[in-house]
Amino acid sequence: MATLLSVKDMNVYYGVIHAVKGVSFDVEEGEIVTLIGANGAGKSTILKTISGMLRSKTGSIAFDGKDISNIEPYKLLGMGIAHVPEGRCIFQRLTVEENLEMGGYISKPAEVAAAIENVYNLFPRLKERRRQIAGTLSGGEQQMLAIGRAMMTKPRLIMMDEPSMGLAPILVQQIFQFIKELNASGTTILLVEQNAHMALRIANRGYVLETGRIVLEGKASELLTNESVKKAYLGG
Amino acid sequence: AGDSAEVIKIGVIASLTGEVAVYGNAVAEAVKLYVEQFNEAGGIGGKKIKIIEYDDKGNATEAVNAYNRLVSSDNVVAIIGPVISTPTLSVAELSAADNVPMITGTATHPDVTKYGKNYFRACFEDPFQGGAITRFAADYLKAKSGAIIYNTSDAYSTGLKDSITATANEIGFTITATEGYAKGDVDFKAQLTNIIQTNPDVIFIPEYYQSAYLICKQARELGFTGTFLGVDGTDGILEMEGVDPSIVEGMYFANHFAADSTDPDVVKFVEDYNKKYGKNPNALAALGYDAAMILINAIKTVIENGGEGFALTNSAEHRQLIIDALRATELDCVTGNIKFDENNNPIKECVIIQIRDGANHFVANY
Amino acid sequence: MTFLYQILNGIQIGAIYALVALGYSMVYGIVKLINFAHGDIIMLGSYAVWYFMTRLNMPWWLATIATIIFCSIVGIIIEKLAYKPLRNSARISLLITAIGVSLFLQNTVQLIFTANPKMFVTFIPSGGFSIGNRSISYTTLITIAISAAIMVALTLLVSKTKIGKAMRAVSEDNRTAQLMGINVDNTISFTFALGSGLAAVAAVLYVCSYSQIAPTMGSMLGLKAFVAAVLGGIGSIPGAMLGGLLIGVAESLTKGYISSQLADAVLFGILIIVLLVKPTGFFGRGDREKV
Amino acid sequence: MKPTRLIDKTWFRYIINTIAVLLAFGLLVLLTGPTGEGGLLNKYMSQIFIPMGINIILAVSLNLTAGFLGQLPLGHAGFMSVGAYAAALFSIHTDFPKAISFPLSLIVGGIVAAIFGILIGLPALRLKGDYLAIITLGFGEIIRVIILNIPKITGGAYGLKGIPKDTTVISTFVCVVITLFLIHALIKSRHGRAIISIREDEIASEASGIPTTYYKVTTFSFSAFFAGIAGGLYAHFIGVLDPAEFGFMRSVEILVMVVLGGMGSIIGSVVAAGALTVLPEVLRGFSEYRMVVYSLLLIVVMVFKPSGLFGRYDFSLCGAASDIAKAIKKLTHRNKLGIHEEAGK
Amino acid sequence: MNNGETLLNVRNLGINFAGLQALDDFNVQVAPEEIVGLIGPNGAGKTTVFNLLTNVYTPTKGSIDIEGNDTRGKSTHGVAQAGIARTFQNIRLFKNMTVIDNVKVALNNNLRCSMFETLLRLPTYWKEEREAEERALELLDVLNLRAHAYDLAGSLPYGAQRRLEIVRAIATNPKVLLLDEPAAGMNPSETAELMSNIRKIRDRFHVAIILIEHDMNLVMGVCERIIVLNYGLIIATGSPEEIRKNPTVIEAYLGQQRGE
Ligand SMILES: Nc1ncnc2c1ncn2[C@@H]1O[C@H](COP(=O)(O)OP(=O)(O)OP(=O)(O)O)[C@@H](O)[C@H]1O
Ligand SMILES: Nc1ncnc2c1ncn2[C@@H]1O[C@H](COP(=O)(O)OP(=O)(O)OP(=O)(O)O)[C@@H](O)[C@H]1O
Ligand SMILES: [Mg+2]
Ligand SMILES: [Mg+2]
Repeated sequence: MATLLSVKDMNVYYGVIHAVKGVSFDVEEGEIVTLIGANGAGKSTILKTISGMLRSKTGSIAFDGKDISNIEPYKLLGMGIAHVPEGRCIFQRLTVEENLEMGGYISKPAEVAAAIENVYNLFPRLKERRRQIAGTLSGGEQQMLAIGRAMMTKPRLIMMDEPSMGLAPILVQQIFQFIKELNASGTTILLVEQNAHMALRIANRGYVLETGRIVLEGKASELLTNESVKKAYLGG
Repeated sequence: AGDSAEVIKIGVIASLTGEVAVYGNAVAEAVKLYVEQFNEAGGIGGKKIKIIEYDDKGNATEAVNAYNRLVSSDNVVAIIGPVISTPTLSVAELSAADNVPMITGTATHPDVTKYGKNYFRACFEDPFQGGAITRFAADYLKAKSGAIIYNTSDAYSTGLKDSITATANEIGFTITATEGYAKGDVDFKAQLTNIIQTNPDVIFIPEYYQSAYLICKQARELGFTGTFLGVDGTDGILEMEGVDPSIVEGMYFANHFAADSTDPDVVKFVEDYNKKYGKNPNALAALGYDAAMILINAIKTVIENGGEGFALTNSAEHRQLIIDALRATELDCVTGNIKFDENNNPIKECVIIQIRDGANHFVANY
Repeated sequence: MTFLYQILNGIQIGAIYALVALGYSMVYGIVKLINFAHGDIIMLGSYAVWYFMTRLNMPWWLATIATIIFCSIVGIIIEKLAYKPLRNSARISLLITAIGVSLFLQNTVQLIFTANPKMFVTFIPSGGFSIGNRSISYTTLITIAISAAIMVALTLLVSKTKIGKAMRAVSEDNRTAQLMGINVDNTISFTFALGSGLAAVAAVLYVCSYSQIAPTMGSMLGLKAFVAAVLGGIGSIPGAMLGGLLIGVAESLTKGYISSQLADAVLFGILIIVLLVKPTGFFGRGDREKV
Repeated sequence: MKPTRLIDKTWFRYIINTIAVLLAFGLLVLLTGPTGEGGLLNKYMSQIFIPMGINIILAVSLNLTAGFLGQLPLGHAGFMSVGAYAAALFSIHTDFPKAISFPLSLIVGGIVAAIFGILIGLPALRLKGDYLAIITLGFGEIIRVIILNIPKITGGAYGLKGIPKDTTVISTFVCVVITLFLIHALIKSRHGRAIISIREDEIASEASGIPTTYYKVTTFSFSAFFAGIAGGLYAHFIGVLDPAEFGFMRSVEILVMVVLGGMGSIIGSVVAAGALTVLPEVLRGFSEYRMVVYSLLLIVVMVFKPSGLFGRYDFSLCGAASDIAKAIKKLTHRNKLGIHEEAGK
Repeated sequence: MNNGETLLNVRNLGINFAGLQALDDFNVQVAPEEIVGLIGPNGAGKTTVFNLLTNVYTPTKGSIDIEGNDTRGKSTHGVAQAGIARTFQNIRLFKNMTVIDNVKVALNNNLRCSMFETLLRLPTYWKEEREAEERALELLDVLNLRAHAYDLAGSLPYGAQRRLEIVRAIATNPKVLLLDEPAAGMNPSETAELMSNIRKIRDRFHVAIILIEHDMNLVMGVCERIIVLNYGLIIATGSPEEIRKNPTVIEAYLGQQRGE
């Protein structure tokens, strides 16, 4: 397996707040890697820095061997990195279908229709609501839409920021199931989760983040049984 | 003898920027022209006149600030301006209390000279020219009816509308329609459509030339064939770059002077102005020039009467001396021979000018 | 008959309002900015076409093209220098900056060309299409035709083309648009260029109709066109067109039949009533918050 | 933890502030003289304090709606004009002695403007953001056009003349102090908190039991009231009222002061209003370039400090004193550290 | 109070969004100090119930009364004054105000000082402000927020913001408290703490609580009764045990439980 994403010595600041402190990690092609950690540990910040919305003061970020540290955010999708941001960030006033079309902005018009059908198959709920203004969807529906939209271009790497937040238990299971399937079909996944339990169950490897630093890393199965992880993130 | 380096400071308040900058600049340029000529000719026994010029943007508050600064900080002996009526009125009241010698070339509002005995002007008042152009329409043109289109947000335009209406009532001339528009309007077709519907012989356009031109143009487009009658603000209409003279061909307007006059003073003024600024002076310029001339000559009289070693200051006593000298003015100016009546307004006639073959032609005194 | 004439008068000015309103709407749609400088771009365009024709002796078509290019470039420069740094600040700061830009353009032009208006000699043949003993001038017909054509073209552009799609995405949420692979900077620049180009077209048609060019000419025109855009539903292309014509006709009828003195008050009165009944204008899409 | 203050007793802070106001008053009298003449400054410089004070009242009152309530009105000059005409007409048509008539006329101006504030606020405040801006702009223009067209009462385009020139530097100062006190008192109270909560999140505010419509309209009329007072002062300062003075650009000028100073910062409004009154006077010598410089300055400040010069900073004398004390402490402390480091080398 | 049994009585509530029947035939009676859970798949209409209860949306049919008072025609703040307080699914704090001011805003209902007294700074104003300050601090203490009292609300960590929203809701002195996904984005230990806090609030302030939550540990742990919504209709009501075993609920919402 080749290294698809490689982050070296990432340091990110919000003004004087040092949010990410010298973080390094790799994601191999075909893996599911999860970043877990408490609120405010810096998980979202790392994803935003990878996708170019924030800048690291030091180090480098490489995707498929190419340096992307200073790339403009809009070029990433074309390179094969999709980002499902925290808080869904769907286009509130567009319809469900228009949102999906936007997801396919960089692909050829002919491919868009097929990709939309594909998303509808995965989330039949979205098909029911295809003409609804996305801003009026329920929380869970919006989350499905955000994930569906990121799949429109068949990216090589999808970074997901807390996809299970606010979802019904049955949907959480479905979404994790779906992430597994997505991965099985060849997409590499970098998953940020509060729901450490579920995340570690489907992931190959995991990194535990605390106040901006990686404090623990290893095989997901090992982390699941690690005592301190159990205590802090798995509720007992 | 005296100290040749000594200067006499005169203040100028004019609208140099903002929407009425055109008028302010015309006045300010003419004042500068006169002062330059006067200083070149030797000043007053070697003393030069220095002007300190402030912009009021045509705004009352700014004019008051400018006035205060001229009087308290710059210590000028007298002030020329402001240019348009509103700021002039607010300055008039202040200056009356201070008894500062003031002269405006162009503010035509009747109340300007009513606050105190210190304020003079070089132009006639609005009611006068409004009456004159109306009588001209009835007597000279033998017109039976007319319509008025005027700017409701402008004191000058509204004032003229009132005086035209009043004179018309007095002499039994029919006003078929009176339509208004707001500052900044460029489309007058709706009003003109109404006016044309009433079939007037003439249309009175008591307005400055920029809008007047547009009104004439649109009236012709709508098929009006009668005569346009304008006021002193019409002067300058032919000087606008790219103007189509055929649109205003045949228009008459009241004015302070006729640039085609053969009077040597006028000929010289037009020539000098042309040389310095590369364009023909309009009525505002002529009045600014006259205001400067009247004031500076009054100052000259005061200094000459003061005798050897007299130093003009802005003391209350000297202010009164200048005011007295102003009141005694009798001077051949560009806009005619000027003498002041008991209200400090000049006693003079207005001229009626016709635009013919793309040029202004003197028609009559009224 | 008079009534018909008054309607014609209204359509004539309304067509110009519509064109200006389109530019407003485009820019508002994408950066949510009441671009107070839009009226002044029209002023700039008027000076430009006048300068190109009278000073550089360009033929009218070349002058028009040059004006459109000139205004588009100015639009992009203004956006880059004055608006872009404020993209993530409060909207009101942006509004104040726009007012600053507007004052700057007005006063700079006044410094260069003085406050004295310039006259523009129209290149559109005079005369027109007769109705009764009145006629609709060719200028009006051309203005209406061009406004309508631009409206159709813009609608197609926004709904059918890639850049149009990008414009819609950016107008919704520019951060998320980046994640879709959309170059936000270019999209915004393009919109400003487009809006300013429209202003240039409006400027050319305006000077052909009203022939007078002055540094302050943009303010009132801009304000009324903005009212038109709001009335039609700001951000909506057909809304801008309808709003423009409506304002023009309403203005003309008010002057003709109610009171020429109170025309502006009536105009704003109509706006207020419409907004109170339909707060987003005729075609505006509400963005009701989901709680 | 609760921010520690140098002086924590409320009543003591009030005494300090009162003393500060009295000192400022004394300084002003010294500078301008008791009647606006005969002080250290000449008349021109003294007189500048009047438009400055008027602008301060206008900016602070607009800040109430723009900064604290979070709405964006563009018709403040409209309220000012209503107040100006009401106050002027009152003065012209009554003959109380000046000592009564002038303050009374200001209050009349304020109240009439406040009534307009309610009348306009009730429908207008149903809209938000840019739409509110446009609708208030519309109302402002309507007021102006109407004033222009009832010449029998207002003098129309001729302007309203013969207004007694009663406004002095001292009376302006008194009005400024009262305005600042009342607006400050409003903001720092349960009503003020309710107002600010509407700016922050209207829906949450409603859900917390705040009658938002009531507070919006009240704030709006409060703001209009003070604009009316400022109008009254203006009328009795300038002596002539011209409707053209109260156009859209005037509203914009006031808004610029508020934004430049910082929305939600009273001290910001005071400083910006003061500075923007003086700036054009300083630039008077360069009249041609004045407006160009002014507009450039506006753009530059916004680009580099979009939240305005003071952001949301709220000034209190005692707070500032303790801040300074702290800063000095820190400075001396750092010095010691510095010495320590050197010694360590 | 009507015989002390029913505090909140909702009958036949329904709303239609442009053709979409988001909620229909919703009936519930809540007794004083009861904790009721409201669960259901995403988009089932749970938040909509809260929006209807607080009159953020106007129901197309049905009635709501609290202590026998009909809330129809009341404004949102009127409902709040009548005793229904809520938190929001997506946090809505007054971010640029201090934590304590957030609470004081909600205390506004219980303050009486008139505009006149306020502006003239009469003694009544000072007294009331002091009392409000004390009361707010007391309330903040309940959920351990006192240490943050003078920080800006927006600067708080996420979990603390959620807690502050609850305190703010309590400060309106409600009889019924509506909590919309209070545990969203919290980790298991935070959730456990929240669970004890919810009980504490009920006991201390004698409020009834309706709770929307997707975290089954929390819901099953604190609720006495659970209502399950799907497609805007109630598909089940019952005790946590009953719900856990209900096949319809499992199919629509819970999914096959992991073998834990
Ligand atoms: N825009 C911002 N400005 C200032 N500080 C920020 C900003 N965004 C995040 N932070 C701070 O940076 C740190 C990391 O935040 P981040 O959002 O990356 O955490 P997270 O691990 O994703 O947490 P969560 O689980 O709550 O999403 C936190 O302390 C947060 O308060
Ligand atoms: N203002 C609105 N306009 C149109 N549809 C709406 C509106 N508000 C809600 N809906 C629809 O009503 C349904 C119920 O929404 P609601 O927000 O109540 O769901 P929910 O049960 O809270 O879901 P979640 O657990 O995901 O938050 C959804 O399908 C939603 O799309
Ligand atoms: Mg996060
Ligand atoms: Mg919900």
